[in-house]
Amino acid sequence: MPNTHPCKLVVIIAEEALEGPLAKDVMALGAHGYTVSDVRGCGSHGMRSGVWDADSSIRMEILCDADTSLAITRHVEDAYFRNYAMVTYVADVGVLRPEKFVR
Amino acid sequence: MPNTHPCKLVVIIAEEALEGPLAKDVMALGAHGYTVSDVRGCGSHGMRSGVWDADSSIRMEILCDADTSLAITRHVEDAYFRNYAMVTYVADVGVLRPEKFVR
Amino acid sequence: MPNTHPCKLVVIIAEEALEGPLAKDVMALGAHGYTVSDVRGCGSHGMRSGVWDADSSIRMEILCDADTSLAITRHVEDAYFRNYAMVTYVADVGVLRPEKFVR
Amino acid sequence: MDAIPFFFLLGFVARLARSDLKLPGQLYEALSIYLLLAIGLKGGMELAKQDPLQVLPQALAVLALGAAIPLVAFPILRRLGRFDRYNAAAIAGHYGSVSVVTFAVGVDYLTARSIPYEAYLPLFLVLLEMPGIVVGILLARLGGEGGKVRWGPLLHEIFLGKSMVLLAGGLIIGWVAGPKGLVPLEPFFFTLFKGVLCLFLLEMGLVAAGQAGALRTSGAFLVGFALAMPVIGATLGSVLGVAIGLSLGGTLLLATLAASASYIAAPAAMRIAVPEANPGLSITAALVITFPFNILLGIPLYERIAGFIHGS
Amino acid sequence: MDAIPFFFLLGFVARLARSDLKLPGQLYEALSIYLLLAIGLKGGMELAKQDPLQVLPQALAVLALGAAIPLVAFPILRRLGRFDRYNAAAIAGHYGSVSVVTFAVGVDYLTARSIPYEAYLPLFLVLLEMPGIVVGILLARLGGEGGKVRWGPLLHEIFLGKSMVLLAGGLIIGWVAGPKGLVPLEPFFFTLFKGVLCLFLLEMGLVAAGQAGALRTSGAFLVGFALAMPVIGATLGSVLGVAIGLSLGGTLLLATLAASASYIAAPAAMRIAVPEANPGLSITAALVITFPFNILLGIPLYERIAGFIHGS
Amino acid sequence: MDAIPFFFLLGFVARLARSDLKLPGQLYEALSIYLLLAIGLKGGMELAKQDPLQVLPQALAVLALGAAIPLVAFPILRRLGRFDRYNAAAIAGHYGSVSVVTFAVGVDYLTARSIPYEAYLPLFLVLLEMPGIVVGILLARLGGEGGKVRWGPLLHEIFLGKSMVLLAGGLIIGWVAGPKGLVPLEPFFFTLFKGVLCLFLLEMGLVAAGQAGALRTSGAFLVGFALAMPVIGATLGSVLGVAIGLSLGGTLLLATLAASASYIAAPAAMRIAVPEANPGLSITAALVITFPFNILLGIPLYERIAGFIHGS
Ligand SMILES: Nc1ncnc2c1ncn2[C@@H]1O[C@H](COP(=O)(O)O)[C@@H](O)[C@H]1O
Ligand SMILES: Nc1ncnc2c1ncn2[C@@H]1O[C@H](COP(=O)(O)O)[C@@H](O)[C@H]1O
Ligand SMILES: Nc1ncnc2c1ncn2[C@@H]1O[C@H](COP(=O)(O)O)[C@@H](O)[C@H]1O
Ligand code: NA
Ligand code: NA
Ligand code: NA
Repeated sequence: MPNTHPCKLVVIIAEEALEGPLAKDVMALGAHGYTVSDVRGCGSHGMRSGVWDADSSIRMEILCDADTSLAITRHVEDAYFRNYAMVTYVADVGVLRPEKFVR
Repeated sequence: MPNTHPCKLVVIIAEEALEGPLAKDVMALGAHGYTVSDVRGCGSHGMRSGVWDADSSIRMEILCDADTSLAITRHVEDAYFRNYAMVTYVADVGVLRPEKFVR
Repeated sequence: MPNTHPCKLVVIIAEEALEGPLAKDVMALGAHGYTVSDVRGCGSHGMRSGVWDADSSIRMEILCDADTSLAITRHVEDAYFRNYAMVTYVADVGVLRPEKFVR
Repeated sequence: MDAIPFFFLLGFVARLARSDLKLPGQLYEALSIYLLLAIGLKGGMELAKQDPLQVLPQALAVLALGAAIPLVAFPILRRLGRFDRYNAAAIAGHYGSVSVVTFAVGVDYLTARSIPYEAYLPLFLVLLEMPGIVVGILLARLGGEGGKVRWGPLLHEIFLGKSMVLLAGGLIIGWVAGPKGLVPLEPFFFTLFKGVLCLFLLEMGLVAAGQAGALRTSGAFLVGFALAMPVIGATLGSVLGVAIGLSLGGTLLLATLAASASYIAAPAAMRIAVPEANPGLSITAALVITFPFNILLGIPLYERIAGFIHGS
Repeated sequence: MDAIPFFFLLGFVARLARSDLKLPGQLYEALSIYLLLAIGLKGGMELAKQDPLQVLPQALAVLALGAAIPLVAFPILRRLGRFDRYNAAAIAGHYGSVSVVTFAVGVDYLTARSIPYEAYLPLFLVLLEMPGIVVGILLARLGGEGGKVRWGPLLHEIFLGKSMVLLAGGLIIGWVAGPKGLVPLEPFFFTLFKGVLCLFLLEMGLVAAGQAGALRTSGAFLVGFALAMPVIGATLGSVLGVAIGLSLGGTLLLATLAASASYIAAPAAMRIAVPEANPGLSITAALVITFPFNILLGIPLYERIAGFIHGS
Repeated sequence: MDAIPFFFLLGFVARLARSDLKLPGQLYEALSIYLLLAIGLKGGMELAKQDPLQVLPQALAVLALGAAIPLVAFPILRRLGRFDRYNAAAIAGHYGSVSVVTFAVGVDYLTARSIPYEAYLPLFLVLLEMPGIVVGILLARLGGEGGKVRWGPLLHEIFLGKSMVLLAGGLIIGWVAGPKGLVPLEPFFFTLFKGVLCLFLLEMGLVAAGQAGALRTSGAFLVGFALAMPVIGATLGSVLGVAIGLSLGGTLLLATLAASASYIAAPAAMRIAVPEANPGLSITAALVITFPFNILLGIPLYERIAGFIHGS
């Protein structure tokens, strides 16, 4: 019998400059937490090799309920997609202790 | 025709102090491997900014079969949830070379 | 109403020596981008603790359409599985701005 | 021969030849923290020997210079370069601010030639860090359709950005501790300085060459601008240096500061305050063209300019 | 004026003002590895000049001091502070162990004032690293419902923890190599020491201020404890220092060690051995209050205490 | 006593005892960048004092030595060790190339004993970096079923690999800048060298012990080979050293180079060029056995060998 409960996982890969603003935004939109790591990569804005500040990217993952995931992805779309190098995806996962992640 | 086979992906985000114990545990519970990265983040135990030892977190991901994933999540629940900052989720993925991941 | 569109997420965990070749390959096979982070871990080739070059691993994730994901996993299987420490898995996710990821 | 510029060239050539050499990201950060602190400390220590009332008018004039440079650059970029308001303003802001490493190479140039200069010049470096950026942002925001500058986060970014805190913090510590208090820190912060600078220049070479690909898309005008603007800046800096009574060495350093363009503080601030601007343009100009131009050819040229204006 | 405490203040103020300045995580680790090794080497080198039979009784007394301090702290935390057994024991263990950087600032204080001290005092630092932690864990485990201490992993954590290996390893290498063998290592490990210490203190200021938010929830008692306990510790340390015949400088250093609380070895060990304790409480006390108190105000105060006890 | 080998032992023992001590990955990289650059600079500086025409024939002979060593090692591994073509070739290539840190320990050995040597020997280190690797790859590829060496990426890996760029780049900068140009870089690159080397050896000890588990599966033959091959290499190196007219110290250093096996450049190149080979085997041999053997016992032994051949 599985001990996990359905939950959304939102992953945002973006310029390092957005780490602070994104952290603030996702918490304000109802997330109860987030996890960030340093990454490098390549996309439509070219190579981001992560060696120095302006060239570094972060990967933020947020476990949250469906409504919050919708709010986060909509906000990110509106506020940042036009001007920043970033991609966002959402996955269905199962979490333990679901009460930690619902609004 | 897809070349992947169903598999579970267990992700554990936890205090850095647990990296050693968790690695031992998941192998003992039947996993054949794991992957770890350094992360920072925020949750019910507050900010963990990853600048110094007591403030650092890790993200461990384990590909395994359903039974092992259940064993791992149950063990983690019992052994660590009460006293440590951590979250755990499970996703369904498709792996190549499935024989690498079943018990 | 969800704002995401189905997409494949291919994750490759491999020896650091393969970062360059893999990046080249996935772009040649039709991906429009990729994201890389440094990881450590353990598997059938033993412990890879990430302290020095020969002992380091990377985790590459690629958002792409189903055909590309098939092409990537097949290529990786043929070109690298026999001789290198690596694992690969594929997940179904939902992306914003799907046009960024289709061939 | 002076070894310093060769480290930049080594990095530049290695990356162009697609060597896999790369300095770890955290080493880059560590080196830049060290350089900023060390320059601040040095300047503060020298400032402690100075009469503040004598330096004050000079400081005000230098602040004005920082604000003036983007006002010169902006119309050039807008009219001649046909950049949109955002990109013109962002690039102008980068040239209004300064490059710490260019300054350090300038100091090294003077030291190697035993040309004296006012030792408190790092103070001017600190002062020039921000006004150019503020003016750049104003140029982007005022008069445009938006016009709504969110000053709170902006001033925060400017005054509490990494480089400002380290430079100004070092300056204040150096000033409070004074030459005697800094004696035990000398081996670490001063004796090693030039070696660390070499390592940093190696990294800058790698980074600059890594961005060089953007040259293809940036257009010939930007290249021309990134070569001409430093000379304009250096001339303005020289004139001001002479006007406020600096020595030849001090004038050259002020010219070098005015000629340099920021690639640490400015990109970070612009990314938040003027996100509409394409960061690739400013960075290509400031880092790929102006920076190497300054450290390889510019400084000797500015010595002539400063000498000429000083003499006349 | 001595520059060292200002670096801590710079970091502290920068973080409180929410500057984005942060030292890379691996730099923090690298600096702490350097400091631990360098202190160990220094102590070992001086130990090589000593008669072991003379130092041995002193060493035993110092070990006892480390075990005694948590026994003093525990009832205060339990009775007056009304902490549960686990938290009281964990906090007591932190104060039984020591802070390497506080020790280094104490040495710097003496050096700046040319006050002599027994140069082998780093040995006592190594000896004080662990007994306090062991006693803290025993206090948590014995008499409680559990009572089952898993000694294997615990002793491993204590004797083979990072700081112990570097301090003790450095001590042994310094002792074996002796002053002559260390001459070629002097520029790196000794001459640069104070500069590296400054950088580390900058980081400590950032970290401490980053944890300061926890003060709001930690309660007034903990703040009072974190101010009073160092003074109690310093008094005990001074009494012992005089009793075992240390000089005034040596007594001050032993007092400083006793006053200091661990924030490297103890948190790591407690997290594994007493997971029921809230690490936020110990770290707030040890790092946010006691550490700045010691380096800014404590050490001069302990000089008086040590002087008073020495004189009487 | 010389402190340097103790740092290796400290790391080795700490890891065997399963201490959690570990140097941050980027520190390891930073230290190796520093060491490679510093050795290159030193060699280049000394080369600037030399007559190139005199060094040229020596250099050619040294290149030939690098190519010869894998040709000696390969049949031993293939016939006696019964390794397959790929593994035999890869291991042989590691022994054809060199270990920078072993060289540095050798230099330290001479310096501590005031034995003079040709100061331009780092040039030979640079020259020995690659031919062994190339020959190793040829041994794997030619005559095998594949036979198709993709020379483009391979030569790229060899000539533009990290260690080659830093060593050769440092050499050229040192040569161009000359002794006078390097004076301001001395405190950073030369005075600190030995301290940094100690830190690196600590790390090497940790890494080597971390790989020691592989010994169990690697078989006794490999252990024997990893002990015998350095002695064979040292003998070849000594003979060549005498033949090309090196001093005793220079002969010892060339012997040490020939005895050493690469664990930076070779593993990276082999992983791309001979992926069929199991990297665990080469690394166990080169790093877990040969490296400690060389720095702890080998160098004094090679002094005798070199002395014997020199005398005869
Ligand atoms: N198809 C993709 N798969 C994975 N990561 C991507 C992809 N496209 C972009 N990224 C990541 O997102 C960053 C910004 O993307 P872009 O805005 O397309 O330049 C890149 O630097 C990559 O790290
Ligand atoms: N909702 C969430 N989404 C993603 N990561 C989380 C979330 N909540 C907590 N975490 C991560 O798990 C760590 C421990 O969580 P917690 O026990 O809630 O403090 C945090 O520091 C985060 O890195
Ligand atoms: N079951 C697993 N779950 C997660 N990561 C794994 C697993 N097996 C292997 N890995 C990762 O893939 C790398 C290479 O695996 P292997 O080829 O099995 O040695 C390891 O070092 C791990 O980082
Ligand atoms: Na400027
Ligand atoms: Na104490
Ligand atoms: Na060799």
